[in-house]
Amino acid sequence: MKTVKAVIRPEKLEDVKAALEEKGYFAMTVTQVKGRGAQKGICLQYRGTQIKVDMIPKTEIEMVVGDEDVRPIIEIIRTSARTGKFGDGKIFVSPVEIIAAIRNDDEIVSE
Amino acid sequence: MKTVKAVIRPEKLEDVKAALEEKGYFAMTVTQVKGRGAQKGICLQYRGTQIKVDMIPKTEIEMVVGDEDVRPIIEIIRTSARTGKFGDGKIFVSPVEIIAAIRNDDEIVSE
Amino acid sequence: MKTVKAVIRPEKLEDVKAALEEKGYFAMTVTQVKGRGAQKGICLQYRGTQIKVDMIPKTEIEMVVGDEDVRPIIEIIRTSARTGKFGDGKIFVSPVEIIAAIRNDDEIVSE
Amino acid sequence: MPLDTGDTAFIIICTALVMLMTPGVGLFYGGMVRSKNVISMIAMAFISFAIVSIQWVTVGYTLSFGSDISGFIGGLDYLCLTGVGLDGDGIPDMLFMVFQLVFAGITLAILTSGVAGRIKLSSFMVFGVIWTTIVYDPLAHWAWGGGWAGELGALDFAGGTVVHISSGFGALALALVIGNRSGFGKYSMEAENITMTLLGGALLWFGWFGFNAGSALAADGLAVNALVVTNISAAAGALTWMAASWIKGKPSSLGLISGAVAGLVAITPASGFVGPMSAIVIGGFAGILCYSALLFRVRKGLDESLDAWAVHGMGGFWGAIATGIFASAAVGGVDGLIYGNTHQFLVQLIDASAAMIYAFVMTYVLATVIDKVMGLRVTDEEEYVGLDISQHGESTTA
Amino acid sequence: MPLDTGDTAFIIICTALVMLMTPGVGLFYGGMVRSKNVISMIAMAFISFAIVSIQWVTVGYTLSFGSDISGFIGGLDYLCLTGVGLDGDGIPDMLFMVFQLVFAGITLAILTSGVAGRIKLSSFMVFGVIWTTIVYDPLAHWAWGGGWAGELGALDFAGGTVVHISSGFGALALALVIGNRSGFGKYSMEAENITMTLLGGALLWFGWFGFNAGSALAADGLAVNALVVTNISAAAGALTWMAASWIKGKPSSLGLISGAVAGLVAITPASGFVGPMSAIVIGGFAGILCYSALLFRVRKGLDESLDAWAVHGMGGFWGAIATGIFASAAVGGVDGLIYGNTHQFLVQLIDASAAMIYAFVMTYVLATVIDKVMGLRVTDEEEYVGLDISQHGESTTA
Amino acid sequence: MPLDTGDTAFIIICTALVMLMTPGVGLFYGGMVRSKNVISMIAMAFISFAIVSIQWVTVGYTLSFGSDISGFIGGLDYLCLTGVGLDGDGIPDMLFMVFQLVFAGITLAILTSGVAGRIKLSSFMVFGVIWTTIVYDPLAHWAWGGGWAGELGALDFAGGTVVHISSGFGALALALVIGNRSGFGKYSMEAENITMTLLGGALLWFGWFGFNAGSALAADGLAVNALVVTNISAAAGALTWMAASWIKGKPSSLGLISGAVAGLVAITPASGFVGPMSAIVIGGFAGILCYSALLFRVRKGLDESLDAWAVHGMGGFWGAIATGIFASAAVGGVDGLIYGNTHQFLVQLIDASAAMIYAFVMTYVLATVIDKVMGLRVTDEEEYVGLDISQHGESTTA
Ligand SMILES: Nc1ncnc2c1ncn2[C@@H]1O[C@H](COP(=O)(O)OP(=O)(O)O)[C@@H](O)[C@H]1O
Ligand SMILES: Nc1ncnc2c1ncn2[C@@H]1O[C@H](COP(=O)(O)OP(=O)(O)O)[C@@H](O)[C@H]1O
Ligand SMILES: Nc1ncnc2c1ncn2[C@@H]1O[C@H](COP(=O)(O)OP(=O)(O)O)[C@@H](O)[C@H]1O
Repeated sequence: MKTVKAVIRPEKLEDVKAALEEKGYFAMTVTQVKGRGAQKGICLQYRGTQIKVDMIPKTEIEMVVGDEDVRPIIEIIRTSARTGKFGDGKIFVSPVEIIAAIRNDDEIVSE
Repeated sequence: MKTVKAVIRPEKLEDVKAALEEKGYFAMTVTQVKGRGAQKGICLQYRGTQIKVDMIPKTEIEMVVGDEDVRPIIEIIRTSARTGKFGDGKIFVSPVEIIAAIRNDDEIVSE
Repeated sequence: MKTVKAVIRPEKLEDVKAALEEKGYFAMTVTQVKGRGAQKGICLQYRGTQIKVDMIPKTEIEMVVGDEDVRPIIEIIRTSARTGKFGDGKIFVSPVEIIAAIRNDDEIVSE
Repeated sequence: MPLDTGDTAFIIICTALVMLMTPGVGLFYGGMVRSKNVISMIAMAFISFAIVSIQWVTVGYTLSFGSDISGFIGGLDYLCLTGVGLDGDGIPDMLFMVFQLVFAGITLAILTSGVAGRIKLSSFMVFGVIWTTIVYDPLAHWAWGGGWAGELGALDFAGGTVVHISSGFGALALALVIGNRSGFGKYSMEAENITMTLLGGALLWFGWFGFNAGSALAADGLAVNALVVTNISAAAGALTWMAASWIKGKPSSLGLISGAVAGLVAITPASGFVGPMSAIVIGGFAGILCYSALLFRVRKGLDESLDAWAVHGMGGFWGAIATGIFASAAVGGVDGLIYGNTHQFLVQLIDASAAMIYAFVMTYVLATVIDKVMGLRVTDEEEYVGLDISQHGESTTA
Repeated sequence: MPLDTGDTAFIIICTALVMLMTPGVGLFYGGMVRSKNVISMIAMAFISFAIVSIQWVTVGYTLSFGSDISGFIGGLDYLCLTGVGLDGDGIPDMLFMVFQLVFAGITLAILTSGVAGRIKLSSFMVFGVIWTTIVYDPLAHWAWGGGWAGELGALDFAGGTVVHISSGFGALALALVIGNRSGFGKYSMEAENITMTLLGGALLWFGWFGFNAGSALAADGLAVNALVVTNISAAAGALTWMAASWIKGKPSSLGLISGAVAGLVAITPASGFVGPMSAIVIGGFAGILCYSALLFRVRKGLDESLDAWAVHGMGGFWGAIATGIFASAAVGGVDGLIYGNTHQFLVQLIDASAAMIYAFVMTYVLATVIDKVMGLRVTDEEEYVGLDISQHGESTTA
Repeated sequence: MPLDTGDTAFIIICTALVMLMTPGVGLFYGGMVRSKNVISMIAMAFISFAIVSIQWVTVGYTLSFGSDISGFIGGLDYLCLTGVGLDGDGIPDMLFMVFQLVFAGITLAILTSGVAGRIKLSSFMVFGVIWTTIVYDPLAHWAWGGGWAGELGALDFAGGTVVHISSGFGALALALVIGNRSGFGKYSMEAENITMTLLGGALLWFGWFGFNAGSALAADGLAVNALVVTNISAAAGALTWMAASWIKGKPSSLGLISGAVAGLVAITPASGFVGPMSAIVIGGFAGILCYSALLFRVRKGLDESLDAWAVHGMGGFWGAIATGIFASAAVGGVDGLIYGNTHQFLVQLIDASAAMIYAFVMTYVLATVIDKVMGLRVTDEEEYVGLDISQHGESTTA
């Protein structure tokens, strides 16, 4: 299993959720974060000097899914969260070894 | 080493903390998140139409622990956070390779 | 690739950011969290009884980087976030398998 | 006496001050619930004020201040404000009407304490209209509209029985009918926005000057006395509650502000009858009494969630009694127990008890009926997601 | 008539109440934008008030209330307050001046609705000074300073045309010139701090008592009438908007408070002319009308972001007309349509239309000119990070 | 002169307005500290008000306004308000007493600036009672109670020396004794809740109308003058501070509101003596002066955390001097330097300097003694977790 973590623009959250839902991906955990990418944030021209605004508010979506769902989810997020401008965000995929329910004793342990 | 991440009901945090503490597990990082599970959130009957409330506030607990502590911690969280109703949450376990202290140069690197 | 996650004192964030920036590490995601370490939080003497304040506000920094950047980043964070007192925080390193951009189709997949 | 511009100016502004107390109650309460119910608490304060505003100008005022029927209720002479003029003695009759309106409005808002986080909005609105009509209006008539209590000589300067005993014991009855919040006592339901509660408390303290001083209905020495003792009692209540909670642990700001409100409640009926030094005692004791009532309520496992009973109910009861104890003829023309007037003390006891029983019983019956007819409480799911989303479709953190 | 202490006390305090409305607008608006623009909204309210305060005591007052020039504008007799004395009839002339100042201040603050989250601060300040001078001041002169509208017999008790139609239609024009926020209609821009909006609404409701009752310029029966109908209309508006939105979905607290503001706006011009029962109709209809206007605005894809047009513009227009319909000689000496006075109705229509057209056209032209000269709008990047950071270098969550 | 209802109404309401300023200070300060200390800041404002309320009605009033002893302090004639009646000249004596009470209350709250985030609550309470008794009460006596400064002819209309110089320089002394917050200058301690500060600022601006206009003690032309110049000075201060900070970077909303407060402080002693155009100069210069003082303070590495010294101390000093410069006999019967009266200017200088030195030295000594006896400062651990948790056992984000 994998955890797919996407850092997206907050205003795209509704779109991304809807797009994922349409394909049957519901479960997710969402966190408000701030971040900057390799572009070092946004530069505002200000009285000659440049003011750098790093730490732009972002929304982080985390979904733990089976290995086979990773690619489709990446594509859905890309399609629904993309504006083509800097700051669109990133998707990170890492391994998960156990998923355990709390409500009951269901558990999936990877290989 | 592993990171055990549990998404629980916010109102259960005190119970879970107490239960973990009792068994000697103190260190943890807690984040306020929102989430929906496979049940797609809660459905409210409303004037005939159903209103779906997804993105319910949840609390995420993250604990980085030795491999041998994973099972006991899962059990403690399950016992203390369970209500038996949908929305109780999930526990995810993933690998961690290095734990480094900041206060001093202590470090544990896995195998 | 690895994700380097550091839990630091909130008031050290600016220092840590500056120190990382200086060495060319810009990209990061920052979250406000609360936490307690193995010291079980802070003890306040209060009318004879001790009051334990656990769940101290902390700041979590997450950076997804190439394997070769892990060590330098750990050292930079240690230097810039250390006060030498309990509560300085921890750094955790875990594996990452895919980094995918959202803005375009760039992607790095580990080995 | 013709209209007096000073008095008129005074009561207009006092009306505004008391109006601000209603959202003040909303903020005060809103800060003490979990954040999923904060909008609901503030909205209920506004809704209380809005529905009572309409109720009052149509039927409420006349039921309270129309010509007396058997000492119990007012007649319909002023239905829809017919005959309520823009002239009067000192202040226009219409101004007296609206000054009374803002009292009725806040009373219903105080009552929402007992149903925080679990009442159906529609049921609350129906309940609110009827409650004001069959509980508040008679009580106002008894005390100020020519009813039996006023005739008996009971003293209630600014609404200790009418506003505070009624809403406090009403909230208790409501809480008993609707039941505890699910999970109450099992997990923490701590105040999630204390600064909002402090802001609400500040608006209450501020508005209370209009509430009590304005009840003199003139800008005179009596109003000034009310102003002074009101402030003293609030300060004393804040300090004693804080001290009492300090002994048990930490002096919380919630204790401080709750104590101030306790002091304000207790001085309300007394403010035109007692002097400054008595106010220190009245407010100081209110802080301790209401804090004890709160601890008692918690020990009993009763979820009268935001302590309208402990603070307004018990504080109002104490204030009514205290008026009978500390009243001084030098201030308001009537002596109390400490000046040897046992009669007044007994009258106060009768009046306060009658108001308490009437408010409690009527509220209990009304809540039960509404529960049977349309359901008082939201479903478990709705309660779990919170009233902000389930009743208003809104949330504080987008 | 010499100075009257009651009247003077009254108008001083009403001035304070109206002053508080300006930050009230800031909070009301601030809670409805995304959190990256909240400081900007509140700061613009303060800035509006500050620059208008200086404008008014130098040129604004004299342009509005100086001796009439062709029915259009006032002369420069009172430049820098020369000749405005501390004595007067009933209240000091200087008090009338400052009471009018706070009206001018809030009007500009209301207007910021149309440019929320995208205006350049410097351009807004330049715009604000000129707008007050060439739009607000003439309108105030027309209605109250001896201008043509007053001469014609148009009734505007507390500023329905001067304050609300002007700012509402001004905001519409501004929104058209500056354009929609980027992403408007594409992604959610929901209110991020509803409790702040409710607090702002509470301060507005409170301050509006000073706004309308104070417009009697004396603490008399007329002021009391204004007070009473103001409260009734607010309550009615809150309840009808809430009901209307309930039918379509959930009764949001934003709807409730917007309805209250709609009711307050609509009663403003009428408050010295209509009685309490008419106020129920005026406010109740305002709630529904303004809600419909809001839905219409959203359907048209127009980003007049915080609905100054729907609430103040349309509500103010309705209020002006309603004054012509419901005015009763028994209250303010003039009858309206329902008492057979068609003339008054037509006068109101003319006055409101003239104000609407003047405000819209002038604002449109002014905004266009400023846009050409110095640019009205921030860059895309600045808009994206939000005005708090880009215009003020500040942020709400450190 | 018998009681006047207009004047009485006026001062009662002004008392309420000034009362609201104390929580206003709490919110203003609370928004500027890190969120772990916000409850502490607001609670200290309430506590200041509560303890001073009791101090004042027992000993404070008589020490300030009892019959003069050697020009320095009042006698004990009014101990526990004996002999303070509900009648008087124009307004009841008791009303004068409570109007003065609210001034004493806010002064102590302003002082908390110097100890933000590091003072022990118990020590603060002890300090507060003694400070009010040995610093505030004598200063009030000097200026208004028949003491030497008033006899000398020093002008302080609404408390420039008594309230602002005393609290500003007191805060400076406190900060020196208690020391900087740990980490000060090393890491960011930025305002974490700017909107709360803006709300607090709004309440201050609003309440200040009562503070200055009410100081006329009558609803007359003088009160109106005070009202008008107060508003002008606030606006001017807001705009100049904003402009000055714009030159150095961005025009922050904190600068805007701090400038408004600077303008309000500076006009306080002058408001009954200067005209509107002088107010533009006084407020405008105050904005720049206080901003410079703040920058100086920061450069010196001094953690007088929330700038009571820069804004109230320096602003109050400037206001006292400015009164001596701009006073006009046409307004308050006394001319200042610009009308050739050097004497008045020198008197102002002496008075302000004496107040400054007295407040600074006495506060320094008192703070040092309390530090020795019971410790002024919390432990490092307590400071680190914040005063909300360590002193009140509460926290803003549950
Ligand atoms: N290597 C990384 N590690 C952690 N977070 C990252 C990384 N790269 C990007 N992010 C997160 O994704 C967000 C958007 O990144 P990006 O699209 O690169 O934006 P930018 O235009 O700011 O460079 C950042 O604000 C940050 O939160
Ligand atoms: N696969 C998943 N990936 C990420 N988060 C999840 C996943 N499944 C559950 N969660 C988190 O756990 C919470 C509770 O999930 P669950 O018990 O399945 O609740 P529900 O009743 O809403 O389906 C969700 O709100 C979400 O935050
Ligand atoms: N094993 C762990 N798992 C998760 N989080 C941890 C762990 N250890 C430490 N942390 C986080 O790091 C923070 C600082 O830890 P530490 O330096 O050990 O502090 P303390 O002095 O409180 O023991 C904690 O508040 C917690 O958020």
